[in-house]
Amino acid sequence: MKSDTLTIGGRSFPSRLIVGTGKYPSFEVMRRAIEASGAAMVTVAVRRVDLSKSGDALLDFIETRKIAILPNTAGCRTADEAVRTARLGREAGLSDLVKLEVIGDDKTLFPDNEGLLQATRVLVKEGFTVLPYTNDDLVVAKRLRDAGAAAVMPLAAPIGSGLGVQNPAHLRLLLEEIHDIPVIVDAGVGTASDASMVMELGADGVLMNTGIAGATDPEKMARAMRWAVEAGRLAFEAGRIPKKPYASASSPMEGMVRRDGPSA
Amino acid sequence: MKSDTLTIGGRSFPSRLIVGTGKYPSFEVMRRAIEASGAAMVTVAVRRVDLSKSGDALLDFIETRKIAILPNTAGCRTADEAVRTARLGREAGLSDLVKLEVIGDDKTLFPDNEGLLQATRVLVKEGFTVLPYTNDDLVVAKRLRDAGAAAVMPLAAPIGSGLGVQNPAHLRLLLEEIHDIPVIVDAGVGTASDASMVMELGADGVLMNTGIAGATDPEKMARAMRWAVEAGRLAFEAGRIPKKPYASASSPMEGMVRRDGPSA
Amino acid sequence: MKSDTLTIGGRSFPSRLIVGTGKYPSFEVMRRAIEASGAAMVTVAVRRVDLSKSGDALLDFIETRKIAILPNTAGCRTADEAVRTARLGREAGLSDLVKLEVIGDDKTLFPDNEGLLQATRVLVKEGFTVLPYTNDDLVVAKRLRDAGAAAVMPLAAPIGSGLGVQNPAHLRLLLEEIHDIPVIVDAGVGTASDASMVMELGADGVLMNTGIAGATDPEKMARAMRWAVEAGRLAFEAGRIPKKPYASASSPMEGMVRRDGPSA
Amino acid sequence: MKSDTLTIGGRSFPSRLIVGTGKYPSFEVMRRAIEASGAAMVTVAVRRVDLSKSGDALLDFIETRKIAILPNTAGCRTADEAVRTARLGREAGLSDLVKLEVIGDDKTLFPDNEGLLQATRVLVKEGFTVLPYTNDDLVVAKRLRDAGAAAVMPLAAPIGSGLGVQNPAHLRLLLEEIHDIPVIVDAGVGTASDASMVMELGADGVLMNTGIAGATDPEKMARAMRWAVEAGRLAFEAGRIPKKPYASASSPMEGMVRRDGPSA
Amino acid sequence: MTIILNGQERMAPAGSSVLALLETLGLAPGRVAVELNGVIVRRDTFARAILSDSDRIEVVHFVGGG
Amino acid sequence: MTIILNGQERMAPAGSSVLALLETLGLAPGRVAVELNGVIVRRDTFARAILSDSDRIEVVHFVGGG
Amino acid sequence: MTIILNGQERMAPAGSSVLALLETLGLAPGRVAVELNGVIVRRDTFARAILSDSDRIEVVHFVGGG
Amino acid sequence: MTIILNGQERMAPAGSSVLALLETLGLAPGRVAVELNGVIVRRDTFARAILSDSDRIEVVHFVGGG
Repeated sequence: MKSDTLTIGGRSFPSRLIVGTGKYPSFEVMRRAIEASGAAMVTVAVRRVDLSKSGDALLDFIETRKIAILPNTAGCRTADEAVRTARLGREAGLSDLVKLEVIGDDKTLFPDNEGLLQATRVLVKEGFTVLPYTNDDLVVAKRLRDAGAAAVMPLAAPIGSGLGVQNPAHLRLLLEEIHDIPVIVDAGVGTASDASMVMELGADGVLMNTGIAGATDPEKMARAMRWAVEAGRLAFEAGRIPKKPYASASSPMEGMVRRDGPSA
Repeated sequence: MKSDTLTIGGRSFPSRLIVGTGKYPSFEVMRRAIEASGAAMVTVAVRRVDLSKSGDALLDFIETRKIAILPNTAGCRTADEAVRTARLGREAGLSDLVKLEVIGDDKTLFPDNEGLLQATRVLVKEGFTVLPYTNDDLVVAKRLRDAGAAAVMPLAAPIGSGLGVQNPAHLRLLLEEIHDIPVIVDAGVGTASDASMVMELGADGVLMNTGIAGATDPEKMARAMRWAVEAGRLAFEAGRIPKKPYASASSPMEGMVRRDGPSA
Repeated sequence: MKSDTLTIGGRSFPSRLIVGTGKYPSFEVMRRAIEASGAAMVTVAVRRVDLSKSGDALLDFIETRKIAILPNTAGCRTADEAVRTARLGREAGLSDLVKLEVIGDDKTLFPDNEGLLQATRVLVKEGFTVLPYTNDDLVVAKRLRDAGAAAVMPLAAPIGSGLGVQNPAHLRLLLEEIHDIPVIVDAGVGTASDASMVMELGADGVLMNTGIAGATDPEKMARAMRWAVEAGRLAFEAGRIPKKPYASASSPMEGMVRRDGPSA
Repeated sequence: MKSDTLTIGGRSFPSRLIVGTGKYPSFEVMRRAIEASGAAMVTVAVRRVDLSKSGDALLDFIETRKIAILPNTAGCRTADEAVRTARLGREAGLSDLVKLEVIGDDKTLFPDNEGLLQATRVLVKEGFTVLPYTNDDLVVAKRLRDAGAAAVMPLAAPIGSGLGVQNPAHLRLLLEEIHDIPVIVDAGVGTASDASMVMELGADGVLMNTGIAGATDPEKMARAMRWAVEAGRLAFEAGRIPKKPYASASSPMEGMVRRDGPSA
Repeated sequence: MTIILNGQERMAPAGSSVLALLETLGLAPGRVAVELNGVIVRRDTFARAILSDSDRIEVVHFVGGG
Repeated sequence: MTIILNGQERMAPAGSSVLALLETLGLAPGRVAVELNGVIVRRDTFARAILSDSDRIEVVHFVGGG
Repeated sequence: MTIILNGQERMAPAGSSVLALLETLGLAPGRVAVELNGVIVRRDTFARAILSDSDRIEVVHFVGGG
Repeated sequence: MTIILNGQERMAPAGSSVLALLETLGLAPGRVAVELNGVIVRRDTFARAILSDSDRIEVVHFVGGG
């Protein structure tokens, strides 16, 4: 297994980092940030064409030959809405991938796991490659897997909050049990060390948007995230030292030049 | 200022990561780890030649034309011992750099800041470029700076513990006040995210040994640390998003396809 | 509202602490611990009478005139099992209270929220006062409330783990939204400060078992938990100071006796 | 050893909580808060009499027959200033107790440990019972002890910050090594669980001011702190359960009523 | 006749009531709950509830739990 | 005839196809997805899909999102 | 004569004692500490401690502090 | 004569230089530092530095450390 390859539903992507396309100051900044991130997949939202204005189109700024489009169902509050949006997204993008969101609470944007499961079952039957956005609930993750999800995408923290991994213990328990499909941590990553930590816990990938798009310098932060994901994955594979409560010298204690000559 | 340049005492080094040379399974593993880390400076200890055995010499495995040698005074318990060891180290290495340690407690290897200040004053007068290993005590850091230290090297956690940054709040306060000389966090880094976090707080560099040498795969961990330091620095420069207690959607809430058509 | 009164389903209890009865070294130790805890409600499990042995009965060691019995459905893996156990518990205890557990994973004992909701709906219809054990999922908590649960009991950490509140941010979000029924944090409390923290977040009560029963001195730990719950509740009501990154002197800076006289 | 007795320099105090007298909305609120806290010792500052105004005197609101006065040297920036202030405080209060502060940085109010040691040595020689405010530096704590300090008072976080224990690992290391004199954690406690945590780590006492005086309801917060200190101490003495990464059921797994009858 | 009591086969006199069974077992009726073939037997009907051959009976009580 | 396009009433010539509508709107067929009365219209059938009075049409595309 | 009391110049009758000064200021001797030219004046010697011109006197007491 | 080398007694020919000692020990002068009775011997003076009886000599080099 290569450190930087993420395999979802039989397809391989040469980066473990997936980035969003929302909230950038401009499409051009976004384009450069995506390139700097090294991402091979980007999320997009499906929305009505705004007939009152014309202008640049998002897709003109994404190198779609190299970068896979992952339409989301952001903003959907029921399984039905999400299924409908997923179908529209497939038609617009001609790909079976969908980042499935069914939101259960407007303030936290926490998932409605019941609706998520229903929508997953419908879309799997229709041939979608379903990547559901969920919380760090191991029991739900197992159900989603059993329902045919191609990956599970537990949150690190509320969407856009930048709080980083709020519950590493529960995320670890989830990662220990879900092996047959990738676990991609989605939402809440605020800075590089958050991304590294996610990967060190054993996640297969990370998805983020606001952490990059909202940074003062999105392109630079995108590069930071690229290395952070790489670093975290390598550290996971390299096998870190155990934590110890006391010190342990790095230099040998033998052979010290001590007291037996005149002091300096 | 380039993201990956660390300047100490007027000399520039093309990496913000300094690595130790202790505790590796073999010199060859060390050599590969140093290369993978991208470090431009490595610490070494000064010890009596062991006359009872011959064998490979440490320096044969370090590319000294490209990598600066930073002798330490590890294990010294008084200012006098540290000064004496520093002088021997300078003579052996023909360089003025010294990582100054005066240890005040054997179990924690915490610094004796009083002895550290004394030794710093002596060595600065003798022309050394002094990098003292200290704790996260802002007041001591100011004194060391005023005594002529070329950098201050506060700990993240006890040496070899791998606990990561134990007190980000106090480290941040120190970093806010010490600007005229580099602050290099030394000791306690266990994994990639620890290194990233240190850099995100605004540190100028990181020094580590056990975190790499003690990993299951030291070479891979060295590469992880290289990217982690780079990622953390970039994130610091890029300006992270503020943390928010609630969610904030990445996809627009307008233009949703909702309820006004038949449901799926 | 008195600091130490917990109201569930219209009944008031003179303590915000609910304790379990499992895992004590002896019934007598349990009896003393319950008394020391000040709890007005204790959980019990419903199990087949073991016909192969006789001996002391649990209820002989609980002052049932003063202390309410809360039968649980611990160990149940389906809604059906939980409902059946709840009915048996009601018959044995002649009370409508039930701590509802539907376990979705044996290693973590995390709840199966789907089954939990089903069982809650059935039992509410049968007149039970249902207190479901769930995780820190706000969306599920709302559903349980809407299904008629008399309280929701999110976990702090895995049952018996003693890890304390693993996700204060998400617990706080839950507590901000659920007001019409009590929120009682159940599971994972390991020591006094864990219990205080739970109450400071605004929880209405805490339920614990292993933290007391497994302590070296259960009676003393029970007393610790009593005061910790009281302290946390009072602190919540008293309105804590905001956290500040810098110092703020407690003593006035004016009127210092300084330098204008000869020094000491 | 009674849970609630703190012994300093041979004198016993019937509470492990010491409270400050600064920053209250009024002396009357302070009086009630001190009473609610159960404290047997209070800190006061030594300042020039303000000749431009008359009014209530602090000591009229402190029951000095029951409560010991601990003058501090707050605001002093040198050993000399602190010694001078200590002498004035002794004369004003006719007691040998002094809370010794030598501040090394105005923004953080972190101690100048070098000056602290000097002042401690002078004051111990003059017969003072010296309680130095220091940071969580084990090496300094040993030196202060060896210099004759009657207690050491490491900070939890910057004075007035309310951040709680910022470095439990280093505080624990300090507490493990300093046994012959009390360790009283001073500064940074913001709420009840902070105080409990300090005591659970094994501290002999806690000193706080802003956490109580700055609360919305200082009297209620004082009561919270009283129970929090008591709870934390009891928990320390009771011996908490070890933390475990996985769950461990509180109810027995045997004797379940399962599947062999018709389901509910 | 044979009944299945708490999952194990056991002989009981034909026509026994639940109350009689509990007495035979030395169990105080006030501290247990009884399920007969999956249906709760209320405590005040223990004397009237007559067991038949092959009946499945569960007799439970409270034990320590959290 | 009147159609409801993205939730708003709009006039369109009777017998218009989806493709004609998109051309009128200046939209490239390759970048949008169309739903007609709640049912997806596949892109290769845009020319054949004829609109009727009161039809509800959704025309969507990709926008930035996370 | 002129003394410097708590950092500020002030007139005082020649030959005043510390006790007299405190009385003039309306301060109870039992609640203050006094430093005269950098040296503590013990409370029981307030009456005997006579001030001279240019003396620096500090009169302090306890205020709220942490 | 007897010298104390790295804390241990050892015989050496009278009049030996530091350089001669290093050669006897098989040590490359370019990789070690030498202290003679507590004073550093600079590398370019190894040949001229002559040992006397009871001299304390420290010969150190770099080893792995952190």
